[in-house]
Amino acid sequence: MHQHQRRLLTIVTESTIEAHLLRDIQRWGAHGYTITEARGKGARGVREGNWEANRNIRIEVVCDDSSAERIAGGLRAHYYDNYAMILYLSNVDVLRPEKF
Amino acid sequence: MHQHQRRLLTIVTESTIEAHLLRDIQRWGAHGYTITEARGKGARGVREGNWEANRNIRIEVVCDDSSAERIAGGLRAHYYDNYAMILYLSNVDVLRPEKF
Amino acid sequence: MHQHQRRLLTIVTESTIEAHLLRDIQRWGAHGYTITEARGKGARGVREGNWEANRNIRIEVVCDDSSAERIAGGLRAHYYDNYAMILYLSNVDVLRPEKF
Amino acid sequence: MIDPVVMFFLLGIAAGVLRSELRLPVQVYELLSILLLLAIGMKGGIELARQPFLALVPQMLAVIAMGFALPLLAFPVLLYFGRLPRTDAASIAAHYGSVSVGTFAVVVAWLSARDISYEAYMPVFVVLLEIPAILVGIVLAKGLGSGDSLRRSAHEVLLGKSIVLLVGGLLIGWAAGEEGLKGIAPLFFSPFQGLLALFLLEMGLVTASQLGTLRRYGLFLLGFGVLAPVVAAICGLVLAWLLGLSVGGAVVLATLAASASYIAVPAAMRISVPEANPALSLAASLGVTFPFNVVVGIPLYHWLTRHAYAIFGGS
Amino acid sequence: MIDPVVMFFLLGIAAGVLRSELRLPVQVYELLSILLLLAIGMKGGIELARQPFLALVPQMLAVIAMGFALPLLAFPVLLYFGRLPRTDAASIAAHYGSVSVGTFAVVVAWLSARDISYEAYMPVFVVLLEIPAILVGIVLAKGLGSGDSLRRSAHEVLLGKSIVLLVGGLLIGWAAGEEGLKGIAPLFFSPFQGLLALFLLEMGLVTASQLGTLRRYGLFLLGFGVLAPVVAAICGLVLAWLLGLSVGGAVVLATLAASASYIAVPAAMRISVPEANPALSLAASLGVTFPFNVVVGIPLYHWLTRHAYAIFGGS
Amino acid sequence: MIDPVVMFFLLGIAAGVLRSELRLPVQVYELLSILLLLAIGMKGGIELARQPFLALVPQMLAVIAMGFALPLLAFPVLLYFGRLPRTDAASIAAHYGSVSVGTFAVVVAWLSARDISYEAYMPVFVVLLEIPAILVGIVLAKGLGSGDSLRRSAHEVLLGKSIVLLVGGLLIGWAAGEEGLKGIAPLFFSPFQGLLALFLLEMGLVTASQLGTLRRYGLFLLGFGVLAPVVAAICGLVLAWLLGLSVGGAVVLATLAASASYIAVPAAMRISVPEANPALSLAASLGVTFPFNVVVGIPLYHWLTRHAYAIFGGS
Ligand SMILES: Nc1ncnc2c1ncn2[C@@H]1O[C@H](COP(=O)(O)O)[C@@H](O)[C@H]1O
Ligand SMILES: Nc1ncnc2c1ncn2[C@@H]1O[C@H](COP(=O)(O)O)[C@@H](O)[C@H]1O
Ligand SMILES: Nc1ncnc2c1ncn2[C@@H]1O[C@H](COP(=O)(O)O)[C@@H](O)[C@H]1O
Ligand code: NA
Ligand code: NA
Ligand code: NA
Repeated sequence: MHQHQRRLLTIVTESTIEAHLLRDIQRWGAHGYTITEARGKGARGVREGNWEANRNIRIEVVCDDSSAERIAGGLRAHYYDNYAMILYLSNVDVLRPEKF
Repeated sequence: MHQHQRRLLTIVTESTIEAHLLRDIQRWGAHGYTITEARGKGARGVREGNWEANRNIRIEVVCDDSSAERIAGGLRAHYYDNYAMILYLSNVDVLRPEKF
Repeated sequence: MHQHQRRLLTIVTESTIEAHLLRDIQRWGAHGYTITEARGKGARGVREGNWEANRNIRIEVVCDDSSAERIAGGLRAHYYDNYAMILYLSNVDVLRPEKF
Repeated sequence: MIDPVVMFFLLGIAAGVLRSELRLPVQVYELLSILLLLAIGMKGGIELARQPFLALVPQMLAVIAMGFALPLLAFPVLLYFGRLPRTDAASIAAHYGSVSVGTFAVVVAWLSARDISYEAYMPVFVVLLEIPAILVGIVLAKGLGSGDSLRRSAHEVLLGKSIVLLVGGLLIGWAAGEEGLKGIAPLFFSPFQGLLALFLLEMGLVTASQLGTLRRYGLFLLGFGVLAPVVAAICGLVLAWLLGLSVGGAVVLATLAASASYIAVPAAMRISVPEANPALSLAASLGVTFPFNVVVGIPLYHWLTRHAYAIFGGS
Repeated sequence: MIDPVVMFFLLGIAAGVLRSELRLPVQVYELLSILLLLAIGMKGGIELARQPFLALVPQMLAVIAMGFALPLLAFPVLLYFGRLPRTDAASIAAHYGSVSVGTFAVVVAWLSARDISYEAYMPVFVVLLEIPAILVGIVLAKGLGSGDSLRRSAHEVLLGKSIVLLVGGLLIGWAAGEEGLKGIAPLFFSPFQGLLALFLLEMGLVTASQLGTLRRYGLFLLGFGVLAPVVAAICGLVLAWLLGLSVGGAVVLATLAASASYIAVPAAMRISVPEANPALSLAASLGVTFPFNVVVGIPLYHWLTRHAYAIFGGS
Repeated sequence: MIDPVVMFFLLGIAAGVLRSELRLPVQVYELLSILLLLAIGMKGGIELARQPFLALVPQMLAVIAMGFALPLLAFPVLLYFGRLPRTDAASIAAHYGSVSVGTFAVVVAWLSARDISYEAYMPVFVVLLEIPAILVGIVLAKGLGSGDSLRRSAHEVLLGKSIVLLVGGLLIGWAAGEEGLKGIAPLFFSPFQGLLALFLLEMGLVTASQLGTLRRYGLFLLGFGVLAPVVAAICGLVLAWLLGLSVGGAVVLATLAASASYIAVPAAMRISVPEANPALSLAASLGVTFPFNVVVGIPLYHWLTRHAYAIFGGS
């Protein structure tokens, strides 16, 4: 079974900005995304997720290397400073490369 | 601490087929799985997760390489064409290899 | 865009022990964590997540290699034998290494 | 004037179309549907206990027959006029042959608000109509050789959420009776209309999200989504007249015939006829037929019934 | 006839055993348990305000003593007859020494449906019985040297959901009184039985999922799960008689003694005695004792109480 | 005596401060806020239908003017006395210029419990006061050149959950009238106080989690969070007197002026003024002002109103 390497970009951030964020990452090259509800703790404190102002979402985007760079760069430029957000990238193998 | 390499198979798909899918992936070699509720967007459009027909689930299976191949192959043969589904594989290190 | 390699530690376990576990992994070196609600199946049977006693949580920690080792070791020593738990590690690239 | 519960539906559609950020958690949707299904079942069961069961058997058989007939009527239209692939035609036919419990709840609330009585054992018909169309749909899609798949599907629908709660409610209502259920009425019966209003708010939001698909698939679905329920309602009305139902009962049966499933059948089709495109059938059943029935259809079927009963006789 | 709320429980079990896809979102389960705990607490508090508090102190001490005694009674049976490992025996003993709020709600609904009055401050006993057995269980598992662990456990149970809501409800009920709480009655008091019915539907589903474990662990658990509550109920009944409780109060205290925890204690044991297998204790308390009490036990304890009170005197 | 709904708030705070494991699922929080917003809207709409609409326009304009004025008053205080960065001062000013629907619900329940009548179309003012302060806040943070951002923000707030549900409820209440909504009253109106109690329990838990932040940011926030509402309440009271509102109406308008948003405004500021630290504004509005208003403020504003009206005349 032939496998193709892609990048998996995972973002954890405030749910308040979901709509804007999704619009932007698609503009920067994401063909799709998967969202799960999350809570957590980081430099900006505990986000318990028990109330609209402190819910997190965890967004995953599978894409090619250059899109991943573009999205990560865009997020760093436009979101990093002002929002609770982490972001990491890893390598994944997919079966249908044309989808991503 | 000795670590052993395994494959992590992640599937995002429609929640409607959960029962059948779980039965199949266990038949194809999964010893366990973890499910989280998800929503997202892909080639088959937005799946908002606000209603039974458009909920996604995200399934993770840690297994050895050959099981991963078998499961991915089975999913491609039996599910890919007709269901909203993506699937990707990555390498992970585990501490207790006998579990997977 | 310069990227730095870190370890991503993923733990799936019983939600009952959340508070204790979070305290411990922070003591062992985690600067943050992300939690999602999960359910699943493993050696200790099906955990459907429909009731307080059988809910799982999925915890992710991004950290440096030595913290990852320490946390994984601590979990193995203090939790592995008595709790439904799996744990795996993978490599991820981050943009702001100072956060983790 | 429009019924308040329908206003909630329109509010949901408006919020969805305007891309408001209003969202009901899916768990609230689930809770509402559980409460509504149980309440409908129990009300039917209470009434069933008051009837001689055997006297209902002929009616029940006739209703089941209608459940088999309706999708067979819809299928050729979808195939030849709609030029849809066989599997899609079969799947949509199954949706329209089966029923929507939400629509049933609305017609019941509509009649109550107008003090129009109806045969209160109608929830039994909801149960009876839910399944036959699914079986027909699978056979239409896969041919008669699909016995195994049929059996599995029937099994799955029987154990699906809606049937279990409706039948469970029926049995509890039947065993406990109105008096026995007085204690739980403040959760299930008194707030019924409020629960329905909230449910319709959510269905409005979901309906709005179907409108995009609808646009993509053109006029045929729109026309089918409006005409099919009217034709089916007339079938239901004729059957009701033949069975000697009251005006209220005829309106309910007509509405059941006119309604298209958007819960049990989509799930069953997804498993048994996976090649069928679910966007298509949901756009029609939820994006067109559900709002049509709720806003226009029910008053129309009542109007038709009154005139038909006036002309041909019947109470 | 079976109570309607119990029918919901049986419906849940049936749906679970038949592998129906019916599922209640865990958030609904949480909402229901929050509402029930608060309502029970407030009802107790309202009544408590009507009593001279000091007069209750002796009763309260006696009930606490029973909370310490019951697990000590169960432990040797589990250890010697059940041949269970020490930690499992201790953990199960703690489950059975403590109480189940769900069972308490059912007995209260059962008595109300039959217009049998009882000492309405009983929720206080629920609070008092919840904790001692946990402490005993930890000592039995780990020896008396476990002081630190004990303190932490007591602290955690005291701040656990059930105690906080019960005690919070008690205080609110006590401070506001029946009159003061009239405004919130339509959410907490009137739909109480309906909420309980829905809660039992969910518990039925959960119970069904325990039956597999039960089969694996054989007959001893089954026997223990049926006999332990009967023996405990008799202890409770004797104590009630000694304390001069009414027949209704005796039935409640007997049922509390008979009931086994499946919320607070499992959580506490998971943390303090992690070596104990939770499948074992839950299979017994939830898979056997809860259904036994709900379906058979409560009527049985009422029958026993009436006869005992008739023979030995008491109202 | 403290109102029972406030006791639930205190229970939530106590549970949070003691680090109890009590948690309400966020879906329950969402359900409660949806029900409360719709109920408040519908009540206002019912009343609106009874008024000549044009007669209210002057009052509405005056209230909108207050919505623009209040944040302009708060801003310099925050900037010069608080020595806060411009963006934070602007964001906090926006929070305090806008309103809290939760506080509105509490004052309404408080007045009802005391049989004090008020102009029942007050929910209209809630809607009118929600938005102006947001626009002012953005201009204060970004200057008048922020026209585009302003338009987008206004759009987003208009389509946010609170406005859609309040306005939707208003329209439904207005169109259906009290009689028309009788069917849904058992879900929306009768349990209103109970729903509010549960909502306040959750808000208590959330408030407790703000206390940590509060400690970090020192005394200024605490002082501002107590004094700002009192000053704003006096503005509201004066306006009410000028508009000829009843004592009850004046208490409501004073409380609205005194209340600080913790739902709509935080979300809008997060998007439009992301540089502002949300921990700061939430610690003040939710950690100080909300509890202050609910526990102390409302009775205080009532006391002030009664005396002011006694001195200056007014009913
Ligand atoms: N080291 C970490 N590992 C995993 N998740 C993290 C980590 N740091 C932060 N997060 C997540 O990212 C969110 C925002 O992080 P921050 O901006 O650091 O407050 C947190 O609420 C966590 O959910
Ligand atoms: N590029 C992607 N990255 C992450 N998740 C995706 C991506 N494409 C699709 N998905 C997820 O997979 C589901 C099914 O995808 P599809 O079959 O392409 O519609 C979507 O609803 C998303 O949740
Ligand atoms: N092979 C696996 N792949 C993915 N998740 C697993 C696997 N095995 C176990 N899990 C998850 O870890 C939890 C505890 O596992 P266990 O201790 O094996 O019962 C399960 O409930 C699953 O959610
Ligand atoms: Na139909
Ligand atoms: Na007990
Ligand atoms: Na204000």
